Amino acid sequence: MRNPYLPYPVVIRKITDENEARDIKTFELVFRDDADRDSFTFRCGQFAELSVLGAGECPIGIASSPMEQKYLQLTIKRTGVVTSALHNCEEGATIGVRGPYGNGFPMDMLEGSNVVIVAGGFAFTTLRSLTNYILHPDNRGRFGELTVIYGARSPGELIYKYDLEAWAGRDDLQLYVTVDAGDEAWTGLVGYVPTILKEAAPSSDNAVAAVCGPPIMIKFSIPVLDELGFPPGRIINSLEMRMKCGIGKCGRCNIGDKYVCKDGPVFTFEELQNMPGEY
Amino acid sequence: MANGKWQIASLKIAAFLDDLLKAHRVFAPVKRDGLVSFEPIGRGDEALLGFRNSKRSPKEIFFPCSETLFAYQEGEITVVPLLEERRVIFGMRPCDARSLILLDKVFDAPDYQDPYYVARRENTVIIGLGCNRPLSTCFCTTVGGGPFAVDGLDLLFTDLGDRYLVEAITERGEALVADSPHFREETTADVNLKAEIAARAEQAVSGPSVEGVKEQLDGMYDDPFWDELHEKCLGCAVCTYLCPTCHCFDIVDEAVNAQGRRVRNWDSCQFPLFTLHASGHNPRPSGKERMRQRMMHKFRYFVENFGEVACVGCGRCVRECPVNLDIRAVIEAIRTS
Amino acid sequence: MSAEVEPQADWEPKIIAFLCNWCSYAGADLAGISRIQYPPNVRIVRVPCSGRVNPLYIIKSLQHGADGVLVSGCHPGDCHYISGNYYARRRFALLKSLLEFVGVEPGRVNFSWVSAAEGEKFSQVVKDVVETVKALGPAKRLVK
Amino acid sequence: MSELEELLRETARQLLAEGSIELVIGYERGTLPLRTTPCFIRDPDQVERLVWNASCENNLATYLHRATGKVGIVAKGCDARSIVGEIVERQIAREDVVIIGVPCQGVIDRTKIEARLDGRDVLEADVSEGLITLRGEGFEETLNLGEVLSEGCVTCHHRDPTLYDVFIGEPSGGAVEDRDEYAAVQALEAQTADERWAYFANEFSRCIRCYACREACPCCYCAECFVDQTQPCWFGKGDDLSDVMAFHIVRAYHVAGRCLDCGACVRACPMHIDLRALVKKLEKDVRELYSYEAGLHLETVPPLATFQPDDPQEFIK
Repeated sequence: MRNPYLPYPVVIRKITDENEARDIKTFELVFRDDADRDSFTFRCGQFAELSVLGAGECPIGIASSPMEQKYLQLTIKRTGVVTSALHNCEEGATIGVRGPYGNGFPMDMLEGSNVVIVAGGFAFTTLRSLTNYILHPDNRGRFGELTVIYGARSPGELIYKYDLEAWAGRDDLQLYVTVDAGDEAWTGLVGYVPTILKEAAPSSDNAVAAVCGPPIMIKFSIPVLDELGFPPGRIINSLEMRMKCGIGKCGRCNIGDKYVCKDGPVFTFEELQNMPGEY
Repeated sequence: MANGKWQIASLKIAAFLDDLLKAHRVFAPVKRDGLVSFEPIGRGDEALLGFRNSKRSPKEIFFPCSETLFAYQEGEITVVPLLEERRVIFGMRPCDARSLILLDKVFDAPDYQDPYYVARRENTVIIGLGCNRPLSTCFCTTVGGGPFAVDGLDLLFTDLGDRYLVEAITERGEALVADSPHFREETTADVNLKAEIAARAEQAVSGPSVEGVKEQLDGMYDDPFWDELHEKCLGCAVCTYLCPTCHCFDIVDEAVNAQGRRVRNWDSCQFPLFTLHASGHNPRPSGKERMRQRMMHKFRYFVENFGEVACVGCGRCVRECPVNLDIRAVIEAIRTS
Repeated sequence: MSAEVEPQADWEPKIIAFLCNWCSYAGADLAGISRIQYPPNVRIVRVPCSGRVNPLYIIKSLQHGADGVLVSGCHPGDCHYISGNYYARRRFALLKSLLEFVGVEPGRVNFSWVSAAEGEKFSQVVKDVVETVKALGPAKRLVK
Repeated sequence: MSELEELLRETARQLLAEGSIELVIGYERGTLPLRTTPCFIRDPDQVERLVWNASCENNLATYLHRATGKVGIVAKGCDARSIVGEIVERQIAREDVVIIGVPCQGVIDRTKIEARLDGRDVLEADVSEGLITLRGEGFEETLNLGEVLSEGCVTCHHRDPTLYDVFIGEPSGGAVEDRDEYAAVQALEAQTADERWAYFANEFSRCIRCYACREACPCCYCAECFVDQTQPCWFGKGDDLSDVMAFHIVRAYHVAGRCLDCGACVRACPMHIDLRALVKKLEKDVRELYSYEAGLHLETVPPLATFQPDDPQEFIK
């Protein structure tokens, strides 16, 4: 039996500053040991427990696509003890990773459907993984139309600008990138995500909406999706929770009888409606 | 399953424990600073036989208050070796033994096993001591146990006065006594006397039934019931830390420079920090949500996940709550709300 | 807890000294430029005022490797912030007493007033502290 | 029911009925012998629940800084002093609290009874005329109440509230027993540092980090306790003795000049740790060095929030 509390050593291969405030960075990690990499097979929407010896661990959604199993990308905002320690790490440093954990996005529901991705701010990470996964030539045919609506406070706060640019040139997705307030250089959409969602009005026919963002964005996006005809069972959401063990033991991430680390973090809005509102 | 029965003279128990000490680390109830606790003993006669129950629950022999998961220096990890020594716990009460069955469901789950806990469980034989005189705060019978219940035990000892009836519950329990010279064949009188004592003890235990509590709780998440219940709760962790079934923990690093260890400490759902996000958001922001979580977890969520309530009726939280917030009264209030 | 160990023959105590920026740090500086000799066992942490020294610093120092602690500030009446050292004096009186009450040896935690002109006094204080702590041996209480 | 209880209920009923308070915090019958439990009453018809006896061991002042609106509170001497402290430290406003003062005969320390009974289970207990009768399966014992009172209660000089809006009953007068309240501290002071360390190390080795001491304490109201801080993280939260002692030393130190030996922490501790020694030592020091006793006057400034130019400084080189 492998000790589930032991992190796999990984090396930070590359650190990318994602936003103007420079408090969000993407860390590209490679496993020090090939065997570890082979046992870390993840799906879209799963997360890893990132481990900085001396600081501790924190759960972070995996932002890279599972089509790239050679490395992991995790996008991290400097917030608490561990994320601050991570931000102080330099390329080449060794940190640890446990996982992958969680259920991931429901691929059986997503495959064969049109997918509408609604993301706000920094919470784009696992949906970015999903977007890249769907766009991969091996997978694209198994999904219907793809709509991505992504917003941030300001142009400087948009993350994954390199992806956004690459996607803008494609004709197999509808991309709406918006900001709450633009600047002189901004020529794109201006408006809150729920507003843009309403204007874009993606069809709910045979569609699934995946929504991740700040609570306020989710709160106002759900009624729009409802209006567009998305049933609660076809809206999926990924929750954030304080976690420690990641394996359903330490007891802090539960919402009712569900453990977000094990039974989640991805739930349909219908499931959430039937769960206590403790998130 | 084993079904051997013996008797042992009360005066021989120390010698039996001395024999066990040759090949095992033996934990037994001892009194230290006026408090009874389960601790490793060096000699058989250190074990206390006439105790009611220990202050702290013996769960800590499997899931300690604080333990190192691994240590590290300059990025190199040294794993704490898993327990290999053979251990015996003598004198565990049936309620506490039952709690281990419940903890197994969490720590020895089919998906992930906790190696530290599992190793300790595998290497520890448990000798139970039936409760001839349950305390007024005991309510084991109402939560699926009993003063002479055998769940989680390898052997059950029953105090018959000058001798103990010994019943094997498992093969490994039986192996402990099979070759020991201190045990004699039991008599029908012994067995009958035990049955009598057990029946009397069972009679003496009372408490609120948990029947229907889960179903009641199913509809109570938003009930105003929780608004006032928590008002007197101080928000300490006496109830959860003394509870033999509570098992929540925290994982933290303790390090100076590049040297340190990753530690697992008990944690409690009654602390605000338990669920506080780094962002400042707290899904359980007040005592109300935290108290509700404790009750819901024990009597609803655990039942949903594992089919049993996460309470063994040991009464520790009842006795020790600094403000006498009595879980029995809460259960009763839920039942009748 | 680390086990109590016999001090090695070449053991030298480690003293953490919290010195206020305006007086004691300047006093230490003066000792330096005046080439006044004092034992090299002190690790100096410059703080704005003795009143800035959180008692937690002292306990944490003892936990993590200091064999002794010295807190030094301006003489009463000379505080750059008028009264910081007066408040500190009350705090440290109680802290020192409490630490000694639980069994931390007298002499582990020390306080002094050293002005910017007292290079000589600073060196004397350090000598005293180092000597006292040497006599006590390596810290063994509160050590993590 | 005692006359005092009758008066207490009547007072609470009136205050609630006339709307001068929204809530009364008091004590009601507990579920175990020798226990009462804090109660929160908003309905004048519920005041019958209120009791007042030697088992009213909790310091209710600890609930005040969580309460909102205008609150009535049943307060014995130490509770009232804690309330004074909270007002002085601006945690609550004087006008938001109506203090229903009650005279105190001291509260029972259950651990003393536990020690006397050595595992025997009390099923019934009566207190009257300075005697306490304990009954259980096959035993009955009568003890002098004075023998089983909390340590602080025996020598308490402020059994009657120092501040109140209504006072019920007859004043209690001076201390229950005329002996030195610092005797235990002095006995420890007379020991060597090694002996004291051994004593406290043994006491604190029992700590399970449940923080009942902190939560029961009316002085411990910090939004974030130092021990819970993570940036920086001051002390570990496990059972390492160094961390445990650091926590208890600093907790005691944080209530220096504020603690008035109400004993709430001691009674809340499930592991019977001698928490009183540390706070009592500080109380003694504060009294000797700065002639200050906490919780007596609304006007005084706490000793660590002020200074005198000629404060003692013999300890400074």
